[in-house]
Amino acid sequence: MSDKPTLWQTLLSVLSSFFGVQSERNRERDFHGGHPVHYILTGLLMAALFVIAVILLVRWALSLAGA
Amino acid sequence: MVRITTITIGSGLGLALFAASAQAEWTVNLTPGVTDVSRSVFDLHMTIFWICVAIALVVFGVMFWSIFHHRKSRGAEAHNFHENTVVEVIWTIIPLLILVGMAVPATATLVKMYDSSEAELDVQITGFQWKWRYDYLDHNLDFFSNLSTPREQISNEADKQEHYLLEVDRHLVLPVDTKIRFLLTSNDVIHSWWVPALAVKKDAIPGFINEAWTVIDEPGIYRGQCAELCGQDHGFMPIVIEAVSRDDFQQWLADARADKQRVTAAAERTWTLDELMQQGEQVYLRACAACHLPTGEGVPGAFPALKGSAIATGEVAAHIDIVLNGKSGTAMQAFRDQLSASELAAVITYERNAWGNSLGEAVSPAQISRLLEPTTGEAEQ
Amino acid sequence: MSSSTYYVPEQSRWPILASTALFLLAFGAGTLLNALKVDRGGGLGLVLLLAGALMMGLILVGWFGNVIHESRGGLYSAQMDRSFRWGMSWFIFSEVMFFAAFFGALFYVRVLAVPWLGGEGEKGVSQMLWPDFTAQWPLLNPPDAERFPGPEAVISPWQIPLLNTCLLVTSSFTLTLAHKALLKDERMQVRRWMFLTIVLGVVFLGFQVYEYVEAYHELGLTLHAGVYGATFFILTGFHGLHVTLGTLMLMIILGRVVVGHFDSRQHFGFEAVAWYWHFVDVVWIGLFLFVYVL
Amino acid sequence: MNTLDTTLHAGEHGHHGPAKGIGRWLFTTNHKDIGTLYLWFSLLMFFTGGCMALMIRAELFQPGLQLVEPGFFNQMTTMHGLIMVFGAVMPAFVGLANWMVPMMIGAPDMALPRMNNWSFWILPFAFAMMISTLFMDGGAPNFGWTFYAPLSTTYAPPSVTYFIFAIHMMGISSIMGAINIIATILNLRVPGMTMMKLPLFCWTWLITAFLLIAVMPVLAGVVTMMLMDIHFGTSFFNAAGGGDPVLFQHVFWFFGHPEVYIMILPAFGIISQIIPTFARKRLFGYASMVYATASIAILSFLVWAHHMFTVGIPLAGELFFMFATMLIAVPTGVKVFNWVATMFRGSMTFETPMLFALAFVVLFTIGGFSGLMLAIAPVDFQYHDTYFVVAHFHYVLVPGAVFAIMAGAYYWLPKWTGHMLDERMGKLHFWLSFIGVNITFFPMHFIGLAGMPRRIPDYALQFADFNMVASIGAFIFGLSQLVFLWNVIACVRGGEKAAARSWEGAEGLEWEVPSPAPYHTFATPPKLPESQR
Repeated sequence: MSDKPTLWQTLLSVLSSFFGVQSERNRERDFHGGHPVHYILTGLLMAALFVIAVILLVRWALSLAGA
Repeated sequence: MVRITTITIGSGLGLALFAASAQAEWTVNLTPGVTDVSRSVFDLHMTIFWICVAIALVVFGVMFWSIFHHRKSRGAEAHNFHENTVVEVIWTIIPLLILVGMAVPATATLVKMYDSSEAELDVQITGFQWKWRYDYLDHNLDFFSNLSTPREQISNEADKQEHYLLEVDRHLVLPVDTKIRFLLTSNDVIHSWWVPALAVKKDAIPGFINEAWTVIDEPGIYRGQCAELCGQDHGFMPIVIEAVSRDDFQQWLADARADKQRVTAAAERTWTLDELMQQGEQVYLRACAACHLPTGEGVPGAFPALKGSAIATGEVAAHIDIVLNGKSGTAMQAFRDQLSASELAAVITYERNAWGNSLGEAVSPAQISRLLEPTTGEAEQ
Repeated sequence: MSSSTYYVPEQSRWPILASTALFLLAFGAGTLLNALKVDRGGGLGLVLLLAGALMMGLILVGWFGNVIHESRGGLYSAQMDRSFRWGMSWFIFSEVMFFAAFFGALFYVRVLAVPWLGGEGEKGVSQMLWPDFTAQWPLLNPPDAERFPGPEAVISPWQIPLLNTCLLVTSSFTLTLAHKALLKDERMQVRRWMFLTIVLGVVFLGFQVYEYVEAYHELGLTLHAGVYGATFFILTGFHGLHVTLGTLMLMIILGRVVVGHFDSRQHFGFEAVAWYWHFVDVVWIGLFLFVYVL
Repeated sequence: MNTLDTTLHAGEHGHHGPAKGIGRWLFTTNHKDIGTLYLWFSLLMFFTGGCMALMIRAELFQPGLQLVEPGFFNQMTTMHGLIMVFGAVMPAFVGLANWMVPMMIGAPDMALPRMNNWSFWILPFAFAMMISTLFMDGGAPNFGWTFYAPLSTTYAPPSVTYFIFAIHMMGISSIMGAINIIATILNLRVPGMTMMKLPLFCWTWLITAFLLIAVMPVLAGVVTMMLMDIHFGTSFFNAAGGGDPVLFQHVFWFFGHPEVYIMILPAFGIISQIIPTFARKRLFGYASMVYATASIAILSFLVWAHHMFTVGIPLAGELFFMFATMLIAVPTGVKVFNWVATMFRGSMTFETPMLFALAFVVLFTIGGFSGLMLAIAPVDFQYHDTYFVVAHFHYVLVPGAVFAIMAGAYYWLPKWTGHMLDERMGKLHFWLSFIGVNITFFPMHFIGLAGMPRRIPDYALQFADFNMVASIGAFIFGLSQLVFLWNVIACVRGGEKAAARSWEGAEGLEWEVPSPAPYHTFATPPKLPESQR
């Protein structure tokens, strides 16, 4: 079957789960072709990236505010 | 700068709406307060409030429109759509943008609130169960501030006065137009020092110090309360700030220090047993009765009885020790810094002679003040 | 042989008895601790606690006995086996989170609280309250050294702890070898490797006890020794408890191997205990790094 | 119908009806029996905690101390919170999951039936122990349901030791319950019921169960540290030994914030079942609903310190938690929009479950708005620990979680009992509750903003009017729950016979089996109905 999600698609799916919006078509693809472990690993990675992103945001805000 | 304008408009609307009710005895909104920071906080509050109202109008509007028009009893047929990624992305992006709009002024205000540098006056505030101690660090002055609402009002045996539960025996007097830094800590459990008019609320954590600051614009009386559950009398430890002009503040400082010396001197004269008993009862009711009860019977399992207790009827030295130094690991505080030598002598005498504890002996203020000497004034801090 | 439908057991008396036992354990422990705190003998509490523990022990034997009996009776399908696997995996995950709470506490005091008390960082103004205190880790001189006298020294990671690390890591390997042997149905090999694993576990525990005795008597490293002692003992203590439990479980599994339970296809009980053992091993690696070395 | 046949053939394993007498309930392994036990227990705790709430409101009816001492007042606030969170809301959701999840996914029972029984029966013992502390020397725990150290350690009454062990027991119960639900959902779905066909109630519970397993051990950890500080001389929460009282709050809220979502995600699931049924239209954006739930769950681990904005967290930390918290509004908003879009162009009717669901959407959203306001750290300094917070979380939990539970109970009662509900009484209950809840909690926003701290037994005169209103509302709300009790009992005892598909628009496996559902539903896996294939 060729509906195995690519790495890029996996990333996008996890990203959309952070966002909270996902289309029916992509969800079908994820749950048919995807392997849960891939999603969990990507999810953990993205969660870490998310934390880092917020930290960077905080630093940026602080440097703007001159504190 | 666009953001700033929105805030002003939003808060203007808010003020207009609440102006009418602000006149009434009760209020339904935050106080704008009397400091620059408190006004920024108020503006933020009103901005977010109106954003929420606007979103609510749209969402609930659509919902009630559907409830009204798409009901079966009006012959509505169910349509068969259940997905639209574009719409969903749009209604995710829009809230996100609104949030960013809120985060910008919020961050600016927060950064301002955290900058306690270059203060002209340092006040250390220590929470105790259930009172506040104020220490003007560079002015050799410190005192406790207790609730002064009479117990009869609380137990409904007397009419309640205007500032019921919001009045104290000694105000925290502060100068206006001065950057004041508060250093908050606690002697026992966590308390939280909150004065709405200053928009200052900071927890007092035992063993740590938190900082907060304020610049008060107008002289006046500002009231607040402890905001963190701190035990039985959490509801009974108010805060009263008296903001005065800078000159009046200097005058007040001088007077307060002179008063303090007079009290210390009083310990040197001789007191009669009756005098000690009289003052002792007052001190007891103020400082001890909350736990040990006015009858000295305590609360089994929580606060030991003094009536007939081994300590209050035994060796006087042990009794003095526990009152002065407290008992670590329990709710029994050290009172050596909280009460003057004569107050300590009086209350110990009272405890040894009240409720049938009839030892007949008096503890003299002089005796106590000798014990206090080594660490008086918390020199080590 | 295994069943084609999902096995739903009939009524069982074990759960309600186990709840009663748990209650006796908890109520007994509470009564005992409260009595000890005010220096009253904890007679009643101790009796309840022991009764609860005994009852719980008997129930576990009975309950697991039931499960083993049903399993060997062929009542369990492959699907049932998966339920057990999910159950055990999530149980181990919950254990990971339990230790995470204590690791979190350790990192918090090391990185934030102790430096603040010593005058460093954003809340360094707190040092006003502890003028004589200097922050350091390991914390040998807590802020109030009268109430919490710090340890004189801490345990060197390169002696017993390193040895213990080697022991536990080796035991994970020996257990894996036992599993490999079981997959090939070489039962004598299974017994040998398992026995070795248990010995390694017991020796680990022995060293751990020795280390505790030394900590208390030689180093003054106690529960009262400030937050270093507190985090040290709560982490190593709960880990030690888990090793003890794991060793007991390994012994039971070895007993079952000896009487002929398990075969190369069906041996979930074995695997569950092995997972648990590996988990305990991984936690130790974390402990060794963050409690002893760093 | 295929599904019907399979239920009739349930006898294969010698499965038959329930056992007789009390033994049925003590020893049961049946998911429906255990669900029933959970639900009745939760109702009992709801009334117990409710009586405590009414005692609190009675004392606060007027300024001055009238009925109780401040010490006892604190015990009431503490026990009310603990009982409602751990005794009423959580067990109710587990009860609903026990009843419905196996039926929704075509499972014969829960994955681990004996452990299921154990999960339940720990609870009565744990709560018996906790409530017995009211009669101990020094009284019950009096430090608030958040039990901040050192008020809950050095300064606590001796009963705190029992409280700690009771929390341990509740934790064990919750973890086992959650493991069971995960194993059931992941492993016992009927063939063809792929994850993306899973009813939303199962999805939200799956994620909730994950949260439970992740955070209940952390709660166990924090109470264990308390126990060590109290009895073994450690200094985790004592600066004198190098610890920090704030450490307690960090660990507690690392549990506590996901806990908040544990109490609301299953409610989202219930509402997402009910609205499509009565709008006769498929749920809008099913996929987004699932992903938004996951998103909320992930974010819930990163926002705990927003409960602690005033403890003096360094500025960068404060900003981090403020930003992360604000982000949670996005997926939560997605959910509300989707519910509204489900109603849009549907064909709605308004039976009792739907009324509760609609009230949920509106009132929960109001709670969400005040939550957003609380997320803004600088403004939170004014709101924190005032009645504004009390108003906020009661809006989320009472017309939020509790209304959802009631909506769910009314929705599934026909399936449980085989009888339809008396709609007139149901509507009476709804309107009394709806009015009562708003009279109780809406004025709390005002007194909070005006400056009344929470957890105080007596207050300054300017708060008197609204407190009186709130107290009146509380008694209306409290007493109207007797109508609920009456409704449930009446429905169990009789009423119009319910069809298998009790509601016209209801979809799903649970509506294919007869009402009441047979004691053992699917001994062999059923076939999925056309609409779900």
